[in-house]
Amino acid sequence: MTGTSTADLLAANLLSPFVLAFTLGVVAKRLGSNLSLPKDVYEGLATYLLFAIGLKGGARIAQAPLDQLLAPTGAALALGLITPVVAFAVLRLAGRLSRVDAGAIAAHYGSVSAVTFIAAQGLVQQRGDVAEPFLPALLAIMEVPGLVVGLALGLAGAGRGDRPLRQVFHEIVLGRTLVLLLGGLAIGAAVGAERLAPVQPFFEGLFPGALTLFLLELGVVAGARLGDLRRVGPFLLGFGIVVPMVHGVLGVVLGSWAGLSVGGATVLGAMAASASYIAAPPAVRLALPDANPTYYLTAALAITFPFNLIAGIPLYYWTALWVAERMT
Amino acid sequence: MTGTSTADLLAANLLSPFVLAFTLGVVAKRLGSNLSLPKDVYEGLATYLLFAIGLKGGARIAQAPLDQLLAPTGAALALGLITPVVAFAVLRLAGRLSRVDAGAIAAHYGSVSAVTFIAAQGLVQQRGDVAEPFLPALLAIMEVPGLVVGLALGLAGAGRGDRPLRQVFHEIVLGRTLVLLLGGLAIGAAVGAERLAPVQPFFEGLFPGALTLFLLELGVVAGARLGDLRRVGPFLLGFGIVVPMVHGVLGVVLGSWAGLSVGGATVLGAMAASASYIAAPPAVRLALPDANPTYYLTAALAITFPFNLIAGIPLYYWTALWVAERMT
Amino acid sequence: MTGTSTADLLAANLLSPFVLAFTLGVVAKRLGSNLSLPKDVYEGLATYLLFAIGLKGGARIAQAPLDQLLAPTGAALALGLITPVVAFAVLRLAGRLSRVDAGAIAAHYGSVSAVTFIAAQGLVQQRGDVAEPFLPALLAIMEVPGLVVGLALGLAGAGRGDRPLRQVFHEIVLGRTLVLLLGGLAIGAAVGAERLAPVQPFFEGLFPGALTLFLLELGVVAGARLGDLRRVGPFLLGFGIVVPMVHGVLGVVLGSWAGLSVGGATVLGAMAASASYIAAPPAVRLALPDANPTYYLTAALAITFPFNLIAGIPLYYWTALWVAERMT
Amino acid sequence: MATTSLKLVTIVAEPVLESQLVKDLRHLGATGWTIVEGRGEGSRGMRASDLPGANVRVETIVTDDVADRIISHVADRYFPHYAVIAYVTDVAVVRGDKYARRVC
Amino acid sequence: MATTSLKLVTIVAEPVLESQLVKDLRHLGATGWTIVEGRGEGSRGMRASDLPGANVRVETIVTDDVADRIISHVADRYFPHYAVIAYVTDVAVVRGDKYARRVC
Amino acid sequence: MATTSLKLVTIVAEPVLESQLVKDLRHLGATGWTIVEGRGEGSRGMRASDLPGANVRVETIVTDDVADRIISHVADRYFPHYAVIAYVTDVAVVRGDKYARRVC
Ligand SMILES: Nc1ncnc2c1ncn2[C@@H]1O[C@H](COP(=O)(O)O)[C@@H](O)[C@H]1O
Ligand SMILES: Nc1ncnc2c1ncn2[C@@H]1O[C@H](COP(=O)(O)O)[C@@H](O)[C@H]1O
Ligand SMILES: Nc1ncnc2c1ncn2[C@@H]1O[C@H](COP(=O)(O)O)[C@@H](O)[C@H]1O
Ligand code: NA
Ligand code: NA
Ligand code: NA
Repeated sequence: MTGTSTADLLAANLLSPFVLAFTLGVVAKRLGSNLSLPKDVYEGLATYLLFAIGLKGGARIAQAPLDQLLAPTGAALALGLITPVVAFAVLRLAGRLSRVDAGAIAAHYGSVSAVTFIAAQGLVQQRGDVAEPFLPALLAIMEVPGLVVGLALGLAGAGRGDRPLRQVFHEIVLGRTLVLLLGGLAIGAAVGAERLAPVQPFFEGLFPGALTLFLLELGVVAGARLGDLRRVGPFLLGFGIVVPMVHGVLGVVLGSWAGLSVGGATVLGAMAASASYIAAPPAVRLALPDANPTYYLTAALAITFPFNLIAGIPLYYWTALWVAERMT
Repeated sequence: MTGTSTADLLAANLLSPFVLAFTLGVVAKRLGSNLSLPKDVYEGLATYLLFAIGLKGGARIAQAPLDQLLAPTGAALALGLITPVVAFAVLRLAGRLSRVDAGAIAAHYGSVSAVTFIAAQGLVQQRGDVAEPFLPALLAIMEVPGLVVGLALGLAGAGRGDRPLRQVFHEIVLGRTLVLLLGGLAIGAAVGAERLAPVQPFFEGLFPGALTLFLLELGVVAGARLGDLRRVGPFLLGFGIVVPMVHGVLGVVLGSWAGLSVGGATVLGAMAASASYIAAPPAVRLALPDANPTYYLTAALAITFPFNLIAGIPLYYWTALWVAERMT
Repeated sequence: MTGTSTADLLAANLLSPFVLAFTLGVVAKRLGSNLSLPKDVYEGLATYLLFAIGLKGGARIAQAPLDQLLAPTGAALALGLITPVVAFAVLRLAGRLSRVDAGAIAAHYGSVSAVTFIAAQGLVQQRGDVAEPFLPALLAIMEVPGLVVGLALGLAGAGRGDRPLRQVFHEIVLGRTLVLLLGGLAIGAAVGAERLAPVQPFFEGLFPGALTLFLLELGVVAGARLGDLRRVGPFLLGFGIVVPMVHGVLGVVLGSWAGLSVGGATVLGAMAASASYIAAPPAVRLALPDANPTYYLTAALAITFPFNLIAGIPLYYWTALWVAERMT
Repeated sequence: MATTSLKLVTIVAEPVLESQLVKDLRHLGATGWTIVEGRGEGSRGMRASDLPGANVRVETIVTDDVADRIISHVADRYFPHYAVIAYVTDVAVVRGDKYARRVC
Repeated sequence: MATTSLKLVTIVAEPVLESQLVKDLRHLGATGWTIVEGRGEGSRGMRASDLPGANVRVETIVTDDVADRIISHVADRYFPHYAVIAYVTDVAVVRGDKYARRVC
Repeated sequence: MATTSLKLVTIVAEPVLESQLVKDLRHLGATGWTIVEGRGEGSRGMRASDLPGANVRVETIVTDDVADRIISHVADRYFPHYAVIAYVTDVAVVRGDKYARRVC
């Protein structure tokens, strides 16, 4: 790892098509351009990316000895339980936000941004590393408690019963994200790499390009939220950068300790650090309607996502390298 | 062909990404997931698949001596005329369905499911065989009489004149399915394989993967119909499995006898066995509005399509092999 | 270049999948087929094509010495200023059209059809030539004055102030077409060919096929306009063929004189010859609402676009070869 | 501002009927219509569409007698066989002459 | 043509509420509904959607008392927390019995 | 349930006009609007769109005087040049104060 300084990593990451496409989307939106992918294409790309990630993991899962799965599963579960609590505590104590607002934001930071997960896989691959194939399953294992704990913290004492929580639980588990990731994983594992070969020009060959186009649109969406930065104030801005770093480093450390490779620990860290802006918002809207959407959408999409994409993921990778060196 | 038992074929087919993606769609829907491809993407994929199949056939058509076309054309035409009559007779005599309901269902089983056709091409190719390049043209030749005869049987004596029939005829011939298949065929033949090369990464390379994604969504649509299985009763369930087998074996035998290769006979059999659920329903709805859509949609999409995809196509392939052995 | 007669070029061009897919779309529409790509897919393809063209140019731009940029930039600017004036003069003097109608049409012929540009790149590439990588930037440089001059001519004396012109200027510069082309160019240049490699199966490999599908739909749209040919009369029919030829040859000559390669001069000529039917119509509709849309839409989409696709681009290529021979 | 009282007829129907309905409207005297796509459920359940429940919502502003002709026609021709509803609202329009094919 | 006077209740709401709203409508006595997708702005700004401003427009034709029940319910249950509006129009329908679950 | 009588103004227009129309509505006193996309035909045939006939359907609930201002404005500013129609319906809304910028 000699010579792989954080700065090098950052620079390499900044000049990737992913980051620049996202930036183009943000800039175009801020300048007032009408650039935008049609809604159905954006949704279609999201479906494609999630399913492709699942298939890819599935095809390689046979190579992963099953006994290596236990510790990482525990790590993912722990992160899903810890991260929303950390976020909630910071928001209540340092930020003095209301219970519902804090709970709503905590639910976002407890759950996982699938695109951040995918981008982390991309960086790891670019560095010549690989993450363990079963990581999409860990995403599911982290996502569910992460979201539910955040909501529960926001609902506590609200006297609205646990109806919303049960409904939300159902919606997360059967939501598009988990079904595509886990379904793809299962199909990839059942079919095996060889019989998957004919579909790989589609699911593997196109993956980086499709992600670039997707990030262009995500930039447009984030750009639309940037105008709200002033409204959310400096506290949330700091929160949206510092808390992901804490979660990310924690994720890397737990992941390394659980036996994940450098690539796997990086991705686990990115998952912990990320805040969902596709799966979480509707769930939170239903369960905590009195929380202010400007707070959680702006923090997750306009602060934390770009931070992770640009600086966070390289940082987690560097941390994973550093930890790996200390551990051997 | 030693060792290629039906069971082997079935197993290999079951573990294909096509069948499993369809199954994932069905399961996700039945569990209550909101997984679904956006409508425009689904329609775009359908357009792509049909056009790609046409182009591919066209590019190879120069290699097919024209005098080999006559007998298969006759076979396709005969199947288009016979299959709706067989279906109608079974529905009236054994099922005691009303004339309009029987006609509506017969029209579906007379016409051809383009996706079943494509899936059959896929299996044949996977076994290292190839179907004759002019098969997309045979689809058109079978489709038109198949649908029209079914409607005519349903309309007979209804006293509504032949206005609907003429309108429906117009709509089938100029419908998206036939225009894309035949247009693609003509373009592929005019351009030739060599000049088609630059577009082949798109039309050929992506084909299996795009089909996988399409089948995922088709599984969701079929899954939504599965709930109606109880409503249509055991007769239609049996009909949706037995009649396709009869039609399929008939198609294979006629195709082999007309000189088609094992691959070509398999695909012709699958076409005869299949029931359209994209082209037929609107035509039937217009011409036979009093027929119950639950019957024909459930039978075509929730019974016969999965049956053909999972068991039918391997069976027709195995039959084609068997017939080919007997004939030489 | 011995043996590359216009006729050969024409024949080769006619049998390309691009021209034939467009023709299929036109024919299907004229026969009354409902064939049509869904709107979102069509828009998604347009976004993809523009961004891909930009990226491709950007990746190669390092190879273009910057001092070679000056003269072509001047040529593009001159063409953007001259072509709408030529068109306007012909329409007013020879065609006796009203000022607003002439201005509206001139704005279309001053601006650039991105698809014609892309098709010209395709033909050039097919002949084994390459256009300079900075041509997407020239498109932007020609488009803006071309459209604005046409509108100004139509508005002069209308007493509606320059509000519409300023608004339209804003909309063109920030419109999807220029943002994607220039954004792609910048990203391609920043990332460089090597780091762009992972996204190239998507942006480069699929390009010709995606363009084929796009042209199929464009054929459908143009086919819908063909019915208006009778309404616009013989003058506009002649205008839509002759003026592009004049603009195209002028563009080739100016381009060659500015030092562009044969490929580059061909593409510059095609740009000058083309009439926009995606970016121009809404701008014209806003600024010159009393101009008759049937005139400008039919001329641009149903006359000039097919003419350029089928005969114009080969002609400009042949002219560029001829000029190159004379100049050396 | 001076307005004219007219009828807004709204028809919600299965997509397969769209082109026929539009022909009928023109024939019965409507001078224009606006269509949006939607979905719905009613007393008749299933319809012939991959997208169960998809339908089109057709609006047309017409004079009273044309409105009457349209709903009679829809009631006769489509109600018995197809999933269709139709209803009429009073609207006030500017430049009412635009909506009458002839003097009424 | 003989028509019946009924109420058309229109509800414009955030997309996350759609399935719950439809359940509520059925429960309150509506026999059908038509939904189209749209976008909008109102007095409450931001909503929880990647597509800011996306909403669903739900229409249901019902008897007067069902209309009353629906708007009361929407006002109580959704107005305080969600971006929702509801309004009622008079409409004339053919075959009015189709829109009443029981005799009214 | 207590309701307030207000006006629902519906404008069907070419898509290029959408952003300008929304600005106008806000300026004329509307507190909200709902837009759906559709298609249509009217007395003016062709419009400037790849999708011939595409249009936007803008609805806004406003007080009587705002309704009057809106239709006057649309009639003056857009009718002569663009493919646009506008009409007004009576509606009953809950919590009517939501729809008035100031007391009226
Ligand atoms: N009471 C209602 N209110 C609003 N829309 C309705 C109502 N009943 C039916 N519809 C619409 O009309 C279509 C056909 O209804 P039906 O013929 O009752 O199945 C449905 O899909 C709905 O979109
Ligand atoms: N005055 C209005 N006229 C028409 N639609 C409105 C109006 N006010 C609100 N809406 C619609 O109702 C949604 C929610 O409004 P609100 O709760 O005021 O934010 C908006 O997104 C609009 O689609
Ligand atoms: N009588 C009508 N009823 C309903 N919508 C109409 C009517 N006339 C026109 N429209 C709509 O308004 C748009 C513009 O109409 P026009 O200005 O008459 O061309 C059309 O595209 C239709 O969507
Ligand atoms: Na997280
Ligand atoms: Na069949
Ligand atoms: Na031009």
